Amino acid sequence: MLKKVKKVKTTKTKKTLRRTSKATQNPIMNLNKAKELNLQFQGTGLSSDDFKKGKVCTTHWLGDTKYAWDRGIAIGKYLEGLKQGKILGVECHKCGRKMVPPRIFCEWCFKPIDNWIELLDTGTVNTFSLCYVTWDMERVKEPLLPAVIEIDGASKGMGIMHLLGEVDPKKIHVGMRVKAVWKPEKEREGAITDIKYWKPI
Amino acid sequence: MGNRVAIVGAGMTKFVRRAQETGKELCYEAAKMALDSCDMTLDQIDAVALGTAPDTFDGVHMKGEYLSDGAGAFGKPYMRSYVGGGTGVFSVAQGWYHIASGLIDTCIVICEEKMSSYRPHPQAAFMTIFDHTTERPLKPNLLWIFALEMNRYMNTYGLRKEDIALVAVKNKNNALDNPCAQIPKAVTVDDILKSEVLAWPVQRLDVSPVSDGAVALILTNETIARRVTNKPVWIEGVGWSLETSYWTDRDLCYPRYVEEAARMAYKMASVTDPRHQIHVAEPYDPFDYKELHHMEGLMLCGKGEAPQMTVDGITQRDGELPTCPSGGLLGVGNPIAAAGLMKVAELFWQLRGEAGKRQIARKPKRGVAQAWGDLMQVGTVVVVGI
Amino acid sequence: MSDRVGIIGIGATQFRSITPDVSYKELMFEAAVKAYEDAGIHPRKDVDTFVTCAEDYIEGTSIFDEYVPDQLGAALKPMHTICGDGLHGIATAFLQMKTGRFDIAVVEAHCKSSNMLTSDGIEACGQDPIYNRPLELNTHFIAGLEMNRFCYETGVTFDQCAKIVIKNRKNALNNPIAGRAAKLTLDDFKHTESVSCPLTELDIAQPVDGAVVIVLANESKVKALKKEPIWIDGIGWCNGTATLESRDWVYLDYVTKAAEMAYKMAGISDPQKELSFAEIDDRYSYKELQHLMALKLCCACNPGQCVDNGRFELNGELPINPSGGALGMGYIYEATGLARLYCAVEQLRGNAGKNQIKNAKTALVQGWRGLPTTSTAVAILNA
Amino acid sequence: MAMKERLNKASQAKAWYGELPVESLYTAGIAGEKFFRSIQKDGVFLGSKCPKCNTVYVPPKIYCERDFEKLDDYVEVAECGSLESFTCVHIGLDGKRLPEPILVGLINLDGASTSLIHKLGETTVDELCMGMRVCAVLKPKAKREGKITDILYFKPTKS
Repeated sequence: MLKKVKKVKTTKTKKTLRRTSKATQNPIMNLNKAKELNLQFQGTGLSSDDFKKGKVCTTHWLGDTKYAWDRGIAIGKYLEGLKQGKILGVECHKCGRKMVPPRIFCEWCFKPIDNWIELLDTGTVNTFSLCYVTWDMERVKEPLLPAVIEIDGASKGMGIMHLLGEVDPKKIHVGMRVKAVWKPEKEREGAITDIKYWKPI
Repeated sequence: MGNRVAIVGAGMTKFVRRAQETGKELCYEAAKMALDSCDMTLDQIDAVALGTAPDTFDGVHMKGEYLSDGAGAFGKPYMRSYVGGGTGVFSVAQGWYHIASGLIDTCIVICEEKMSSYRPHPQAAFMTIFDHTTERPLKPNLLWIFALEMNRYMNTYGLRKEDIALVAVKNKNNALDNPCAQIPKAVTVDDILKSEVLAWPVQRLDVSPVSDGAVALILTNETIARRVTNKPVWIEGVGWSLETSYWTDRDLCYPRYVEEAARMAYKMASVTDPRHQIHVAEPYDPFDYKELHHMEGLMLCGKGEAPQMTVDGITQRDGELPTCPSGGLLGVGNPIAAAGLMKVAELFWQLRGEAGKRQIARKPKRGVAQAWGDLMQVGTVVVVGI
Repeated sequence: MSDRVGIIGIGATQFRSITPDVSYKELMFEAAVKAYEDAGIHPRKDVDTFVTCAEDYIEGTSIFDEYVPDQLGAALKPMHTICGDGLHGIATAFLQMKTGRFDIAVVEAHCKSSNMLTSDGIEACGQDPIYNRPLELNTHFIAGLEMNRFCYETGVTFDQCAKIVIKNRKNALNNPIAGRAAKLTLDDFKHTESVSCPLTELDIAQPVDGAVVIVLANESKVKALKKEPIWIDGIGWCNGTATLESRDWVYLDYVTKAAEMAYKMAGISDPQKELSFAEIDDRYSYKELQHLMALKLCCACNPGQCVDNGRFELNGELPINPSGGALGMGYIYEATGLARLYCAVEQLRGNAGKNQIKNAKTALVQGWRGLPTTSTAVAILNA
Repeated sequence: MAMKERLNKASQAKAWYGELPVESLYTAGIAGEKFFRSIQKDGVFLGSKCPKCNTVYVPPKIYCERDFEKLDDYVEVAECGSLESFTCVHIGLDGKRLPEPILVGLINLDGASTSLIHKLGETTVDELCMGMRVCAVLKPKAKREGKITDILYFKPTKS
């Protein structure tokens, strides 16, 4: 199969070197005559059955990949706030932005942030989805309700990603006002999941 | 400023759901075909620029190093660039700066992805693109961000799903003529609207499939290009831009990072009126609305106007500004980085008049390809012309 | 196009075995602020392109590229990742600047190696999944095989390898940011445990956390900013083969090729005479010698002798790793090459304190990507 | 200083725990399939030979990494060869010391240009030397699965 292709190309090479301007003398034109030349793009597709029935040799591996990511200053404080039932943000006096999630620098001004502020646990749905598949593509009947929620007290448009709950999925809309539903204080661990979800006000 | 850089050859594998070939073998097939297409051999190549997206797909740490021998990097300067989904088009910028620097004369640009290695389902790998502390505990999946962005886009401009679905219809039907397409199948708007709802407003047929595949281009400086081919395709401009990672602080209705990248590329290419100076476009289309989003970011139309252009048929192959004549990611398949590079390969074939059945009606002189990646964050743009 | 590229700013954090007080973003921010201050620039106004060097498995995040722009001041600017050693990042910035379209570039690399709880398991994922990984071997086995063959063929003794460790960790005692400085004797090697014979625990550079940021500028910008730069006169990078089975286990042709590329660019014909010192990769003790051979900085006939006669010591003819190298400063994954570069710049600026080499003028810096790769980058710096 | 504030108490320094879940199923590829099936069915080692530079790759590749020729000439190589290097591994994949160290060798099979990596068995580290003759010990045929572990180890032979 490939030998055929090469033959075609060898003749063409010489012509290209002589700088003929005939459009037909270039290699890809030959590729486009794929069927006549019996040239195939490579790539062998397998079915999931080929794997199940052991038609191809395979090797399995389960990675041992565990991490402990240092929370650091900004996210550490954010998580401690959540544990206490508070949403903390930061403020940059130069650009005037009140930001969440917090960071120790203002990325636009490139300077350290100026101070910490406590935001409200209410907000506005900026956008949302009704998701019928889990993270590993299992189907679910009741949709998960992810949303970007603009947090009250932060600058316009500043939000976090979280989930909605206690709501009829059909009634969710952009601009809907919501409030955080917290886990009981004893169950909070300093995590984003200390807020169970956000429900309509 | 800088040396002129030309694309002189292209090659690709078929895009398939599960490839028997290893990632290295896919790289080899694409690279070899690209070299053969311009009658060059590996010893004529000075450097190799590789692009590939998350290591978790192929399941190999330092995937770029693993793939290197298949990409032809033995004994050669070799680097892997990485900007998530934007990698495919960025890799052309990578090849461009290799040669434009004057240090390198010839370069293979190659992109590979073998997503099928990931178990149980490649989509699950995307959970780990979210912030490990503030987002991953919510168990997000990739569909969330697309659904959230699509919803914001639809809401801002009052768009209907029917209009957006036209993109998927166009691209999937365009792919019927692409010999590398993964599942060539004609669809109608109705098929899309009736397909399974995954994450409203995203439905099954709004989404490109996961794939395995590789694509390669051969880039050279002007002197060598003139020797190798009588139809070099010039890289006129490249651009890239990375937005803040705080994506929940941005308005998702408009990709200003694509605009920034496009401005950089257009400036280099002296394009002042993209709507008229660009004759064919390959905007990134992993989801149907993304093509529209990106046409706006590329300034091929005003904000919120891309759906109307699609409805009017302007973006069809026989239209005034064809988009994704290849069939795009929606039609051909989406082996992340390779899919981005496939867009540039398509422009190469279109500009040379070698796209066969996919050849667009007008004779294009200049095209733009664009990819997008990270957390709705990076725009990569390449302008090519003859 | 012929514009030279110079280093005008450097910044680094302390290298420490753990850094629980800061997140990776905060670590990077600290190094960035120092580098920009050193260069006298503001990233939001002055920088045209940013490059970061990182790998997903090391960060524990897929598409880590997402999380880098903010703390470097790079948001909504040209920024991208190179999956390579920090010196590959320098090579990338160098290429970009040579196109004439970028005046100031920033290169960053960092590592939170302490955050990898299962670093051996993570590194194992870099082995070939079909032919090597099913044997379930700790990745250090490759260094064991290589060291054994290297010493067998070159006649280098294990004691000579130990002397390299002693030299580098001693040099690090006077390096204020080093994280693995120690005063050792050959006796200590009698009590160390074997990892993959002949490789012992002391032969391996131990991991640290830290971040390094480097600011580059072209000649006209250097003049405009009135800086005294360290010039990058040569750059080279190269790969061998990815497969263990088909590689040469003694002579590293890819390192030689990368060095030749850099020497040629810098106009260096006799590196042993023209270089004042070199900062090279010493992830494993024997690697320093193996790299020196490939870089043509010691004779291939009897490399061990150069160790015995003190040629590479701080006061020797050609000091190697006056900073302490990775053995003395700590192995910092993708930032290892940038750490070498950082210290070389300090030397060339005359800021190396007690370790200062007199009249240091020209230096070679080399980075290697660690096991199981054959990927290297080399830079020639000039004061 | 870069940051206006720092953590001041050891109790404030905490970490968030997680993983990068990766479970993979790798195909052996076009050349790997031939290599493993041949060992599985016939106990025969195959290499692929480059028509241009005569390099014989074991395990085989579908391409010559040096000159990029397509390789479809599969040649048999011996199951025995010489030991190019060896090591004795004391640390496991979890970073902990192994109860029993593992011997690993770099084996140049007769007829091959490259060297296979595998475990060494039926020997001790003191008996090993460079250039030593070793032969493959395979799993019983019925238990072979088409993986590199179909080879149990290589053992020294008297030559």
